[in-house]
Amino acid sequence: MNFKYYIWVILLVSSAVLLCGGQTALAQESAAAAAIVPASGPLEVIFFWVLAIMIIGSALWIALTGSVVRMAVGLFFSFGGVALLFFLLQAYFLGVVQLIVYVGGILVLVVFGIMLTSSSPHVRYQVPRMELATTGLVSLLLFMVLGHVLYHAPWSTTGPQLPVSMNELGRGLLTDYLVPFELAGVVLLVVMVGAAYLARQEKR
Amino acid sequence: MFTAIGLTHYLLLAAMLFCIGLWVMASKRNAIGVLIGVELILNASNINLLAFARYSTGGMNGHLIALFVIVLAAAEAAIAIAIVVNLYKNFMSVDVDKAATMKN
Amino acid sequence: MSGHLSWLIFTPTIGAVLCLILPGQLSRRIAMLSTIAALLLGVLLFRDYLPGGSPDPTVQRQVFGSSYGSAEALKHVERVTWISGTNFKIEYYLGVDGLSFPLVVLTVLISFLACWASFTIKKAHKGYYVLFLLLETGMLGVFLALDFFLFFVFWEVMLLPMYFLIGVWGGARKEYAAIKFFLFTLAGSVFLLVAIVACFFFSGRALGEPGGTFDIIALSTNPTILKYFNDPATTLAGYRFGSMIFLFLAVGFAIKVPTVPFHTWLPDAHVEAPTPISMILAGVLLKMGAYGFFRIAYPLFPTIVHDWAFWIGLVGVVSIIYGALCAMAQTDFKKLVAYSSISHMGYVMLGLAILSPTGFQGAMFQVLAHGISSPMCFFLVGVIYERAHHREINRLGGLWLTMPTYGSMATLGFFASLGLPALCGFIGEAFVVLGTFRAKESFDWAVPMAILAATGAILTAGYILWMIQRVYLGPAREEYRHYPQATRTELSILAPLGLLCIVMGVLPQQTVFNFMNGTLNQLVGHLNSAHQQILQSMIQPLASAAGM
Amino acid sequence: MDAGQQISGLLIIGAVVPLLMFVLLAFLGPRLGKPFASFPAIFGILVSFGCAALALQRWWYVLTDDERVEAAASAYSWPWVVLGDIPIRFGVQLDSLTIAMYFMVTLVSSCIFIFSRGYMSGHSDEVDGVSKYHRFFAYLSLFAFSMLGLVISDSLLFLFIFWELVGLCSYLLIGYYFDRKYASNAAIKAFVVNRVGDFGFIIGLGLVALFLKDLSIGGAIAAFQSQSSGETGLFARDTAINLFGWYVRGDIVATLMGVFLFCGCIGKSAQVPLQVWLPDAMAGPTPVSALIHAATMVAAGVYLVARIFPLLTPGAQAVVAMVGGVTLILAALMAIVQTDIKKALAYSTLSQLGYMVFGMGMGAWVGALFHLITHAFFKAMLFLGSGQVIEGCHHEQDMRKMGGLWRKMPVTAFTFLVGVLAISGVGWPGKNTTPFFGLGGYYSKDEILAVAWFQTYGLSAASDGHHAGNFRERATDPLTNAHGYDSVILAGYSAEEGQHQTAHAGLETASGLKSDASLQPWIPKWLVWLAIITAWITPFYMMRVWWLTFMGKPRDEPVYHHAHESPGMYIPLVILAIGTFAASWFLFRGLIVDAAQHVAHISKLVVPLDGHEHLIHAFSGPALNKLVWPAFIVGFIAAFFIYRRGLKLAERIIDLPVVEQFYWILWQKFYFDEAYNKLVLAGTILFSRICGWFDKWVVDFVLVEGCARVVKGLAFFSGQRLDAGGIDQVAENLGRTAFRIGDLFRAVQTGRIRNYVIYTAATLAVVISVMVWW
Repeated sequence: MNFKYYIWVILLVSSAVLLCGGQTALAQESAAAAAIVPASGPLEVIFFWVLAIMIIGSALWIALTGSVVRMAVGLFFSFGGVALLFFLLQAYFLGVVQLIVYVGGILVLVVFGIMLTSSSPHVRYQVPRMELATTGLVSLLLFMVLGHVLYHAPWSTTGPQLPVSMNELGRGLLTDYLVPFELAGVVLLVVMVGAAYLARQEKR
Repeated sequence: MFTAIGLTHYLLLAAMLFCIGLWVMASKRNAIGVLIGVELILNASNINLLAFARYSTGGMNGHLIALFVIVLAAAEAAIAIAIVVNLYKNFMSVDVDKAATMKN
Repeated sequence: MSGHLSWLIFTPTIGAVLCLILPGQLSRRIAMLSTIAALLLGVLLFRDYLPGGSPDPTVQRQVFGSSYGSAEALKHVERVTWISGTNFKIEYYLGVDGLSFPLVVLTVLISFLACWASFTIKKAHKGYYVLFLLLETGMLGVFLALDFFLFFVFWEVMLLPMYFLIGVWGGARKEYAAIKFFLFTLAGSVFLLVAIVACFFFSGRALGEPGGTFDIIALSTNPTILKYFNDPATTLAGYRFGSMIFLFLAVGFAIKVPTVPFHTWLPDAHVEAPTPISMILAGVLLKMGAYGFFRIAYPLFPTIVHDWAFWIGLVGVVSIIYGALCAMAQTDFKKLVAYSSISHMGYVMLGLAILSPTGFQGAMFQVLAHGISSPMCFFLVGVIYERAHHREINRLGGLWLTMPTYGSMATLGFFASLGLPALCGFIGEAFVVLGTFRAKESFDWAVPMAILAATGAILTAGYILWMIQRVYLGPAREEYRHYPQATRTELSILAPLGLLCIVMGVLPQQTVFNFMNGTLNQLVGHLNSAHQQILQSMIQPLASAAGM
Repeated sequence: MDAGQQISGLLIIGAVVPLLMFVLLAFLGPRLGKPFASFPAIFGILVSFGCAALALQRWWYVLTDDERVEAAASAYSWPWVVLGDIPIRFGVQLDSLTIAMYFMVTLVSSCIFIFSRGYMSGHSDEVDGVSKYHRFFAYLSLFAFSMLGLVISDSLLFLFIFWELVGLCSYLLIGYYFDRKYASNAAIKAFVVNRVGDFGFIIGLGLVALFLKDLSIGGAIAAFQSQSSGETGLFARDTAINLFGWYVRGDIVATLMGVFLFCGCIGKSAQVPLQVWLPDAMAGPTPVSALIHAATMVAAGVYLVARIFPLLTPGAQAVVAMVGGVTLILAALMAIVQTDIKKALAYSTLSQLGYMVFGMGMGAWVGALFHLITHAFFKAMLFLGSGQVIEGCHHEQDMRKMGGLWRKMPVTAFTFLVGVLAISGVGWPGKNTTPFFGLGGYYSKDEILAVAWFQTYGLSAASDGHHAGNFRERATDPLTNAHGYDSVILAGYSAEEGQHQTAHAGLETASGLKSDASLQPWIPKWLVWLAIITAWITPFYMMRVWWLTFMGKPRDEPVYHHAHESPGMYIPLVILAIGTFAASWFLFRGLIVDAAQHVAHISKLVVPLDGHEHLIHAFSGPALNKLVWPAFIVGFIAAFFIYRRGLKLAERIIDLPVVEQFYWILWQKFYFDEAYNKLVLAGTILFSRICGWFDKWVVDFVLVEGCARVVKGLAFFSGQRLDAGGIDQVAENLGRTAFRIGDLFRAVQTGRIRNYVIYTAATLAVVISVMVWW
C-alpha cells in the first residue's frame, strides 16, 4: 500500500470529521434535556474519541489493505470498538451480544471463510488505483452530505436516557416482539440449513 | 466539541463507519472483503440505533431492533460465507469480477 | 339457444382449458373437437338466414336488411354489464349482422382447417393447441364484440397467442418475425387504445354526461355523438378531433390490413410462421383490419371519411401495384404469396375508399375471397415445404409432374388468387374496379385509380404465372422425384378450400352477397345520410347567421 | 315451353355437357387410361353438336322471322349479382349470329376432338410415367364449354368471364408440354399478353358501367343509342364529361369507350401490337392450334367486335379498321419467310384475323363474320393437315426437310390444297354477277374489300353504273342521324331484282351524300390498299407452304421414308373440307345476314340483302374486281416458279442486297418481340426488382429496422446500461438510473456489484443533496 496515499485519505477523512464534527453539537441538543443521568463526563469523552479513532482507523485499514487476512484483523478491532462503544452507550447487553456474535461468531466465520477459500492466503485482488480513489471520493461525498444532514437536523433529543435492563429486554422479546423473535429463530434455522446446503460437498 | 459527547457525535461516527463500509464494499474484488464491508455498514446502523435509544425516547425499541440486526447479520454472514465457499468451489477463486465474467 | 354467440366464442376457450389439464396426447383431438364444435355453432347461425321457400327465385334475398345498427339488423344480441364504475359502463355486448356474419363463418372454417392442418406441428403440441384455441376465441370475439372496450380486449387477446405461435413454432428467424409482428400490431393497438379512450370521453362530452359510452352501435348511430365527432370545431389538444381520431383508427387498422407503408411485418411473419398459422394469419387476421374500417372507423366518422377517401384509395392502389411488383421480385415462395396478400388487400382498401355499395360489396367480397384463397395458397406452399424443406422458387420445378393431383389443386388455388373469372378472386376485383369507375362522383381521381387497379391484374397474372412456371412446370427434377403424392389429409384440407373458390366465384350472390348486402347497403345509406345531416347541421348556423 | 326457352335450353345443355365431361375427366381421367380418356370428351362435344343441330333446325327452318323475335325475347336468363344498381344476369343471347357461331364451333370442335384422339395417342406424352393424355381432353372439354358460353352469353361481363376462361384453356393447352421450357414460356406469354388486352377491355367495361349503367349487350346498346342521340345526350358532341379533371367531349369519350372495349379483341385476336403471342402459341399440340388458335378462340375477338358494333362510334371504327389493316399486311409479310409449317399457318391466321377486324372497322359486318366462319373451317383443316404432316413425319415441323409428301399422304395433300384455294380466294366470276364457282375466301374476303372500297372511295370509283347493285335506302331513326351517323345503309343486291338501277341518284337524294364522298371520313384511303396488297400476297405464301410440303422432291430422306397418314385422322380433314365447301355456299351467310338486319337498324352497316352473290361485282364494280381477282393466279404461279425446286431459288433471292435486309426484318418479326422483351418485360422485371429492393432495404431495413434500432438502442441504454445488474430493489434501480443519467457517456458495462454499490452511494448523495439544497 502506498503510504502517501494512505496519508492523503486519512487527512481527507479527518478534515471531514473536523469540518462536520460536533462543533456546536451540544448547543444543538436541547437545553431542557432531562438530567436523569449525568451528562457525559470527561472519561466518556476520552473513551469516545479513542473508540472512534479505533473504529474508523481500523475500518480505513480494511478499506485500504489488499490482504484479506489484514482485513480480518482490522475487522476484529472495528467490531471490538463498536462493542465497546455499545458499553459506552450503556447498552450492555447489546455490547455483549456484539462481542459474542460479531467478534466470536462472524469474525471467526470470516476467518474460516478466508482459510477455506484462499489457495494462498496472501492472494491479492487489486482494484485499479483510480477506482479506489473514485469510490473513496464518492464515499466521502456521501459522508459529507450525510454529515451535513445529520449535523443540521433538529433531532428532538431528550438527553441521555436510563439504560435498558436485560430484564426489560427479555420481557420485550417474549411479549411485544415475540413474533419477530420467533421469526428470527426460524430465519436462523433456515440459514443453518441453507448454509449447510450451499457449502456442501457436491457429489458427482 | 471535543469536551462533551452528544447524539450528533455518535451519528457522525456511524455515518463515517457507514461510508467506509460502503467504500470497502465498492473497492474490494475479494468476495470476503465485500462481506466485511457489509458488516461494517450493519455495525454503523447498530451504532445509530443505540445512540438514538440512549439520547431519545424510544424505550427499548432501539435495543431490540439492534438485536435483530445482529441476528440477521450473523445469518447473512453465514449464508454469504457459504456462497463464497461455493463460489470458490466453482471458480477456484473468490474474485467477484471473475464471477461476473465467467458465467457458464 | 340463448347465448349462442357466447358459446361460439368460448367453445375454443373451453377446449383450451381442457387441453391444458388433460394429457398432451389428447390435445390434438380436443382441439379438433372444439374447432368442429365452433364450426357447427358458426354454421348453425345460418339456420336463421337460409332462404326458405321464397316464392320468386329471382328476388334477391337479403337478410340483415334493416337499417344499420337497429335492433332488427343485429341478431343474437347478448348484452350484459361487465364492468361498471361511477361514470362508465363496459358491457359484454355481442351481436351479429351482415358485416360480421360472413367473417365469423370464415373464421370458424379457417380455424377448423388450420387446426386440421396442424398435423405438421411436432414440438410442444399441447401448448400449441392451447394457444391456437385462445387465438380462435380472440378472433371470434373481435368480430362479434359490439362494445368498443370488449373489442379491444379481444383484439389484444388475439395478439399474444399469435406472438407465441410464431415465436415458438416458427421457422429460422422466428424470434425476429414474432417480435416484429408483435411490435407492429402493438403500435396499432396503441393508436386504437388512444382512439377508444378519446371516443369514450368525447361521446360523454357530446351527450353532456360525465362519462361516455363504449357502445359501438350507439357511437355510430347517435346523431348527437356523430355530429360532435365530425364537427371540425371539436378539437383535441388543438387538433381537429375527428380527423385525428379517424387517422388513429385508420393507422391502427391499416397496420393490420396491412397497407403499404405498414406492411413489412407481414412477409416476415408469414415466412416464419408455421403453415397453419400462416393460414390463420392470412385468412382471418388480416381481415380484422378491414373489419375495423367497416365497423368502427367509417361509421363513427362519416364526414371525415369523405375527406380522407382519396388517400385511402391511393393507399389501396399503391398497395396493389407495389405489392404485386414486390411479389414479382421474390424468390422465396412464401414471401411471394405474402406480398400477393398485400396486393390483394389493396383492392379492399380501394373498395372501401369509394364509399358506394358496389365498392363496399366488392371490398367485403374480396376480404372473404382472399380469406379462402390465401390460406389455400399458404397451405400449398406448406405442402412443398414439408417435402423440400426449402422455399426457394428457383430451386423448385416440375412439381406438377411429380405430384399431379397436388399440381392441379395448386393451379386452382393460384388461379383463384390471380383473379380468374369463375373463381372467387375475380368477383371482388371486378366489383372494386368497376365500382371505382362508377365512383367518379365521389372523387375526381377514381378513373385513373380504377385503371391502375386494373393494371394490377396484369402484374398479378405475370408473377403468378411466372411462379407456376418455375415451381410446377418444367421437367420433373431428380431430387424431387421421390416426393410422395399429396396425402389424404392434405387433400382434405385443399378440397374444401378449392371447392369454395369455385362456388364463391360461380354463385357469389347465393353464397355471399345475400348475407351481407343488406347490412352493407344500409351501412352506405347510413353513412351518406349521417354525412348529409352533419353537413346540414353545420351549414344551418352559418345560414342563419348570414340571414341575420 | 315456348321456342325461345327450348332453343336457349338446348344451347345451354350443349355448353354444360362438355363442362360435365371436364369434371368427369378431371376426377376419373387418370383411371380411364390412354385411349378411353378421349371418349367422354368426344361424347360431350358430339352432344353439343347435336344440340347445336337441333337448335339450328328449330331456329332457322321452323321459326318464322316474327317468331324468332319472340323467341329471342323469351330466352333463358337468370339473375347473377347486382353490381351497385346494375343487375347482372346470365342469359342467352338468342339470334342468328349466336346460332351460326354455336353451330360452327361445335362442328369444328367435333372434328378436331376426333382428330385429337388419333393425334394424341400417337404422341408420346408420358413424362415420368405420368400420362397427361386425359388432361388434354379435359382441357379441350373445358375449352368447349367456355367457348360456347362466350358465344351464348348476353352480358358483357359474362362475355368477359368466358373470355378469360377460354384464355385459361389456351394457357393450359399451349403449356400442355409444360416440361419444355418454350411451351410454358409461350403459355405465359399468351396469358399475360391477353391480360394486357383484357386490361383495356375491363376499362371499357368500367366506362360502360359508368356511362351506360347496363352491362347486358342489348341494354348497353339501347342506352348508348339514347345517350348519343340529340343535343343533350351524354355522348353528344356538345356534352362535356369530366374525366378526372379534364373535360372531354362526349363523343370522344364514347369513342374511347369503344376503343377500350376493342382492346379485348386486340389481345384475343392477336392484332398489332399484341400479335406476338399467337405465333408462339404454336408450341401447343397441333389440334389445339387448329381449334383455339385458328378456328374459334382467336376469332372471339372479332365476335366481340360484332356484338358491340353498335357501341362503336365512327372514330372507334376507324381505329378498328386501322389496327386490322396494319395487322393483315404485317402478318402476311411475315408469313412469307416462315420455314416452320405451323408458324407459317399462324401468320396466315393473323393476317386473316386482320382481315376480319379490318372488315369490322369498315362496316363490313357480314363480310367479316362470314370470313370468320369460312376461315374457321379451312384454317382448322389446314392446321389439322399440318398436324397430320407433323405426326406423319415424326414431329418434324420444318418445311425445309419436307417435300414430295403427296405420294405418302394424298388425302392430306388434297384437303390442304382445298384450304389453300379457299384462303386464297379462288373463284371464277360468272357472267354478270353470278359467280360460276367460288370458295369461302372468295366471297368473304372480297366482300370485305368491296365494302372497304366503298367506304373509302365511295361509289364513283367503283361503279360504272352498269354493275352497280340495287341500293335501298332506309330511313334511319333521326336520333342517329343527328349524332353524325350520317345514314344507315342497307345496300343490297338481289338476283331477282336484277334490274340495273343506278345507285347514285338514290343515295344522293336520300342522305345528301355526294357520290364520291367516302362514307367513313376518319378512315384513310391507303388502308384499303393494304388489304388489296395482302390479297395478292396471301395466295403466294399459301401456295409456297403447300408446294414446299407436298410437292417437289423429298429433301430429307428419313423424314420422307417414315411419312404416313392414317384414316382416323384424315376423316375429320375430309369432313372439314366438305364443310369448307358447304360453308361457302349454304346456311351461314343467310344466318349472318339475318343477324345483320337487326344490327343494321341501329348502326351503320353495309349489308347485302341476300346471301349468295359476289358483292364485289355488284357493288364496287370491275375496277376493284380487276385489282383483286387475278391475285391468286399470279400468286400461285409465282410460288410455283420460285419454290419449284425447293428453296434454292428463294435463297438466292434472299441474298440480293435490298431483299436481304427486308428479309431480316421479316425474319425478326419486325422486332416486336425484341422490343417487348427489352422494354416492357425487362423494364417490368427491373422495376419489380427495384421495388423488391426498396421494400427490403429502404422500407424494411432503413425505416422499420432503423426505427427498431433506435428504439432498441434506447431500450438497450435504459435496459442494459441503466438497468442491468440484477439488483432489484426499487430504490436501488432508481438511484442507479439517476446516477447513470448523470454519467451517460461512460462506457462502463461492468456487471460488478461493487460498481453498483458506488453508483448507489453517489446517487444517494446526489439525491440527498438535492433534497437538502434545492
